Amino acid sequence: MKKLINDPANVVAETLAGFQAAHSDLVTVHFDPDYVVRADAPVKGKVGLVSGGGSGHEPLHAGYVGKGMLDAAVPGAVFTSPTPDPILEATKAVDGGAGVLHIVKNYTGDVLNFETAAEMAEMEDIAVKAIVVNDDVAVENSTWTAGRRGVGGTVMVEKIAGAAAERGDDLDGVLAIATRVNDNVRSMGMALTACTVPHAGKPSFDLGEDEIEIGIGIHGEPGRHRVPMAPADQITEMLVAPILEDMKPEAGSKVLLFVNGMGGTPEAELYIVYNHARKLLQDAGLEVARSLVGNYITSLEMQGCSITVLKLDDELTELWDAPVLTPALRRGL
Amino acid sequence: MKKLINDPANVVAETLAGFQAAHSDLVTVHFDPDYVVRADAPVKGKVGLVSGGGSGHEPLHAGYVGKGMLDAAVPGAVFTSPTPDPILEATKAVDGGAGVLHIVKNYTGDVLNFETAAEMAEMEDIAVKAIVVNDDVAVENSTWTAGRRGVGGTVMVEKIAGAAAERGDDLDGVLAIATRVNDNVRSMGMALTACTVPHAGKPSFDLGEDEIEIGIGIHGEPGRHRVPMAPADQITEMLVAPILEDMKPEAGSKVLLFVNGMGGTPEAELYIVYNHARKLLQDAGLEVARSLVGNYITSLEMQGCSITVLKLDDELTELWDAPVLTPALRRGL
Amino acid sequence: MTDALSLAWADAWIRDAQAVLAEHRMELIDLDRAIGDGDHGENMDRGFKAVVAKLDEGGIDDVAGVLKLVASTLMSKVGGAAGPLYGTAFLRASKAIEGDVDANGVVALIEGALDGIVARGKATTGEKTMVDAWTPALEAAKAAAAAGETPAATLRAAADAAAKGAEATIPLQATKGRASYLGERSIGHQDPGATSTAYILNAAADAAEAV
Amino acid sequence: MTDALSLAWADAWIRDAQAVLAEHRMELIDLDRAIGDGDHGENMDRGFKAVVAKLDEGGIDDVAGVLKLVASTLMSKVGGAAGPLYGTAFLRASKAIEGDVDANGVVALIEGALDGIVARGKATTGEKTMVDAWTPALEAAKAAAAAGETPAATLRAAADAAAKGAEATIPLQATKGRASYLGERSIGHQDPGATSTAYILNAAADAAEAV
Ligand SMILES: Nc1ncnc2c1ncn2[C@@H]1O[C@H](COP(=O)(O)OP(=O)(O)O)[C@@H](O)[C@H]1O
Ligand SMILES: Nc1ncnc2c1ncn2[C@@H]1O[C@H](COP(=O)(O)OP(=O)(O)O)[C@@H](O)[C@H]1O
Ligand SMILES: [Mg+2]
Ligand SMILES: [Mg+2]
Ligand SMILES: [Mg+2]
Ligand SMILES: [Mg+2]
Repeated sequence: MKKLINDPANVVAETLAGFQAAHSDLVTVHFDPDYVVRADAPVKGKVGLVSGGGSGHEPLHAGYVGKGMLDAAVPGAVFTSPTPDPILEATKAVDGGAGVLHIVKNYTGDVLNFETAAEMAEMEDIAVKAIVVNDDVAVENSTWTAGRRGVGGTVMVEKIAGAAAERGDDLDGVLAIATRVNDNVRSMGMALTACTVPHAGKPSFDLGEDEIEIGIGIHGEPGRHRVPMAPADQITEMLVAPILEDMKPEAGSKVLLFVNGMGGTPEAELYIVYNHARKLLQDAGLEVARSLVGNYITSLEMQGCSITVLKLDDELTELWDAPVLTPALRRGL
Repeated sequence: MKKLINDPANVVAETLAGFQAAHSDLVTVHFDPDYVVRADAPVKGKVGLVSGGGSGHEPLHAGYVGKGMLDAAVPGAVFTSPTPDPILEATKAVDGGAGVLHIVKNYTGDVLNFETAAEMAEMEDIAVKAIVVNDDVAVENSTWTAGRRGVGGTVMVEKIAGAAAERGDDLDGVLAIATRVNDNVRSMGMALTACTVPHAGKPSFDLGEDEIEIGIGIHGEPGRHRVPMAPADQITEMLVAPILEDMKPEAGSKVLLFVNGMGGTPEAELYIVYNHARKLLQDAGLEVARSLVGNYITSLEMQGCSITVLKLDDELTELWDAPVLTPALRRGL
Repeated sequence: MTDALSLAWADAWIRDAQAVLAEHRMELIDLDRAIGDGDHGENMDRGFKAVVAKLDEGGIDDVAGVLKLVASTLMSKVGGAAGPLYGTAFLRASKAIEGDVDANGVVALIEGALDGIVARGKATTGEKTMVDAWTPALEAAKAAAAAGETPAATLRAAADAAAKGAEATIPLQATKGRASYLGERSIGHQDPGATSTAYILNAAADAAEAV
Repeated sequence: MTDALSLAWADAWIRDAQAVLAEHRMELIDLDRAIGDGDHGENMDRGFKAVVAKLDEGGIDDVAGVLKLVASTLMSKVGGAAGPLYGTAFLRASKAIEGDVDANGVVALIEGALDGIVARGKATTGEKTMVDAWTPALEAAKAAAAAGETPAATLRAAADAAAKGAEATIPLQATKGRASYLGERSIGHQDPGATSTAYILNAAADAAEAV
C-alpha cells in the first residue's frame, strides 16, 4: 500500500485539518467529535441539511457544505458510518429553528447511527426528518438484501434539496423535494481496480488484469458479477441498460446524466463514457438536459465509474441550476 | 492495461466529443484539426489566450476554456505536443483584433510547434506573443537540460493572465502579467505510481512497492531520483524544501499554495499534503493567502502530487480572485 | 450460588475480549474484505480499546455497570453497522441482569443481547449475520442452565455454539447487511460479525473459567 | 551518373522507412518510456503512415518533391519534438538537392537534414539526441563521396554510421530534449530519436541498393 498518509489512524483528522485550512472562507470544521458546518451556520429560519457517512468518498460529503447545499457533513472513519454523537452535534449546530433534514445513504450502519442521532435530537426538541437515499440498481432484489444502496444519486439529493432549503422551503417541503429526487434517480457502478482501505493495507478485492467488477457500491465491496474487460462503450451499456430497465422513463423525458469517477480514473475516460451514455439515452428517446462529469462520490483510489440518471421536471431543473457555493461544487457564486 | 477507452487511437477524439456534449454552454469543440474555443469566441477587442499541449493532463487545458481564462485549448495526442496546424486554427478562431497570447509549457516539442504556429499566424497578420511557462524546480540546472518544465504553474498563468485579458489589458499587458506569474511561481512533483499511455499499453516506468519518484514531470517520465516510500509529511518536505530554496521568498510574503493531484490520488490525501505544506510555509514566515487543492494538471491515472507556490502581490491576488467560468474552474459566475 | 459471576469476571471478560479482538483484527478485516468493506476488525479493535480505557477510569461497581459502559462506548466509538448493533446488544444485556450472574443470568444476558440486535437490525437466523452466532449461543446456554450447569459451563456451551454458528455462516447467502449486495457471491465466506461474536463469547467463557 | 538516385528510389525509401518504423514501433516506444514519455514510436508510426497515404495520392515528380511532402506531412501529423525536427530536416534536405541524387547529392541531402535539426533544436553532438546519429552519418557520407563511392554505397556508409551513432548514445547523459530532465539517470539508455534516424537512413540505403 502506497498512500500519501502519515498514519492510517489519523487519515480523517489530518484530511479535515487540511480541508479547514484550505476552505476557511466556506466551512468550519469541529474536531472530536468531527463534523463540518458551513461558516455561517446556523442559518436562522432555514431548514438545516446534514449528511454524513464513512470517509473515503471525497468530495462527498464535506465538499458539499456551503450555501445552497449542505449545512453540515459528518465524516466517519474510512468506509465506516459515523457514530450518533457527532451526527447529533452537527444537527444541533445547524438547527436554525426550522428543523433539520438528515440525508442518509441506505447502508445498515448509516441508517442505524442516523436513527439514533435523530432520536437524541428529538429529545432536545429539534425536529428531524430523514431521507434515505437508495438509488443503486445493482442491488436487484431488495427483499433479499439490505435494500438498494445510496450512491451517485446522493449528490443530486444534496444539491437539489439544498437549493430547496436555501429558497426557504420548510422541513416537509425540503423532504418532499428530496424524496422526489430519490424516487427519480438511478445509478449503477463498475470497477477496473479495487481500492485499499488505509487501516486494512490490502486491496478490497483481487481482480485479474482482464476482469472488471460490474455493480459495485462505493465501499470497495465486490460487485454483483465479474466480467471480462471490455471496451468503454460496452461497459457503458452494461451500466445504462439496467438503469433504463428499472426506470422505464417515458420517451421525451428530460434527464440529468451524471458520469462519476470512482477516484482513480482520469477525467478523459469519464468523458468517453459520458459520450456513449448520452448516445444511449438519446437512442432511448430521452433528452439529456443537464450533465455532470467528474469525481464527485468516490471510493478512495479505485479506478472505475458510475452512471446516474435523474429524471428532471421543471422544478428539479431550476433547483439543480440554482447557485451553490461549496468547496467541490460552485455555480453562480 | 485496463482503461475506460475503446481504441487507443480514438481516445482524444472521443474525449473531446463527450466534453463538447457535456459543456456545450461554455465551449465549442472543432474537430480535425482538434481545438476547443469558448462558445462566444472570438471576443472582440479582447486579447485571445491559447494554450495547448499533449493530452492526458485533464482538466488542463480544455477544462480552462471559458470566460476569465483561456479562449482556446489545443490538445495533441496523449503526451504529444499538437502540431502547428490546429494551433494556428485556434489562434485565428480566437483573435478578436487585439492579438493572441500563446501559453506554452516549456518542452522542446511544445515550444517548436507553437513557434511554427506563431510564425504562420504572423503571416496572416495576427499579432502573437508567447509566454513559456517553466516553473519546475526539479529540473535543477538549466544549462545541462532543455530548461525547466512547465507544470503546475501553468494553471496559475492561465487563470491570472485570463483575468487580465478579461479586464481589457492589451497584448503586452497580458504578457507582462503572465510573465510576472511565471517569474514568481515554482513547483515540484512526485509519483507513487507510474501511468500508462494508452498506445504504449505499459506503465511509463517500473516502481517497486516501497519506492517513490521525486521530481517527476507530468508526462510519466521518471523523476530526478527514487527514494524509499515515506510518510506524507516527509514527502511534503521533499517537495516544499527545493521550492523554497529556489524561490527564497522574503518572510512575510503572501503566497498561493496549490496542491495538485496527478490524477489517481484520492482528494483526502491531497488535503493531508496541503495541511503539512501549509505548516512548512508558515514556518518559513510566509502567509498562505490563497489555496487550491485538487486534480488540475494530471498525468493520466498516476498516483502522486505536486506542490506549487506562487508569490502573490495585490494585483495577482485580485486577478486570481476574479470571476471565471470554465468547465473545471468556476468562481463568481 | 457461590459460583455466580461478579464484577471481576465482567472486567476480565471485556479485557480478554479486547485482547482477542486486537489479536484477530486482521482476520476480521480480511473476512470483511471478502464480503463487506474491510473495516470490521478495525471497528471492533477501536471500540474495545476505547472500552478498556473507560474501564481503567474505574468507578463501575457491578456487572450491569460494565455492560452499560461497553454499550455506550461501542455506540460512540465503533460506527458502521456493528457499533449500533453491539451497542444495543450490550445495553439490553445490562438491563437483563442484576447483581452477580448465575447460570440463568447468563441466559438472560445473552437473550438480552440477541433481542437488542434483532430489534435494531431486523435479521433472523440464516441471513448470515451475527444473529447466526448469538442464536445458537442462546439455545446452548438455555440447555446448559436447564441442566444445572455452572455459569462458567453455561458460557462455555454458549461460546462453543457461537463458534459453530459462525462457521455455519460460510455456506449461507447473506440477505442482511453489506454482504447481501453480493448476492450468491457471499456464499463461501464466514460472516465477520458472527465471528467477532464468537470471539467475544469465548472470552466470556475463558474469563469465567479463570475466576 | 547512371546510378544517380531517382524518384523511384525516394518513393521506395519512404515506403521502406514506414514499414520499418511500424515494425519497430514498440521498440521506439520502449526506448522513449525509459528516458522520455513513451510516445516516439507512436509518433513516427503515425507520421510515416500519413506520409505514405499522401504518396499514394501521387502527383510528385522528383526526389525533392518527395522530401518536401515528407516534411510537410511529418510537421502536421507528428507533433512533439520529433515532428518539427524531422519536418525541418526533410524540408532542408529537399531544398539541398535538385533532380536525381548522386553521391554528392546524398551528402547535400544529409547535410541539409542535419542543419535543419540543429537550426530548430539547437543541439550539438554528445547531447544524446538524433543529432548524434545524423552527424556521423554526414561525416561517413562525405568520406564515401570523396572516395568516389556510388550513391548507394554512400548511403550505406551513412546508415551504418548512424546506427553506430545511435548505439553510442547509450553511455551519454542527455542535455537536450525530455531525457535531459533525468540527469544522470538518462545514462545507459539508447536515444529513441537517434534510433529512428538510424532506421530511416538504413531504409534509404536498402532502397538505393534495391533499385
Ligand atoms: N441487519 C443486521 N442484523 C444483524 N447483524 C448485522 C446486520 N447488518 C450487518 N450485521 C453484522 O455486522 C457485520 C458488519 O459489521 P461492520 O463491518 O463493522 O459494519 P459495516 O457493514 O457497516 O462496515 C456483519 O458481518 C454482520 O454480522
Ligand atoms: N533539441 C533537440 N535537438 C535534436 N533532437 C532532439 C531535441 N530534443 C529532442 N530531440 C529528439 O527527439 C526525440 C524525442 O521525440 P518524441 O518522443 O517524438 O518527442 P517528445 O520528446 O516531445 O515526446 C529524442 O529522442 C531526441 O532524439
Ligand atoms: Mg463499514
Ligand atoms: Mg511526447
Ligand atoms: Mg464492514
Ligand atoms: Mg516522447
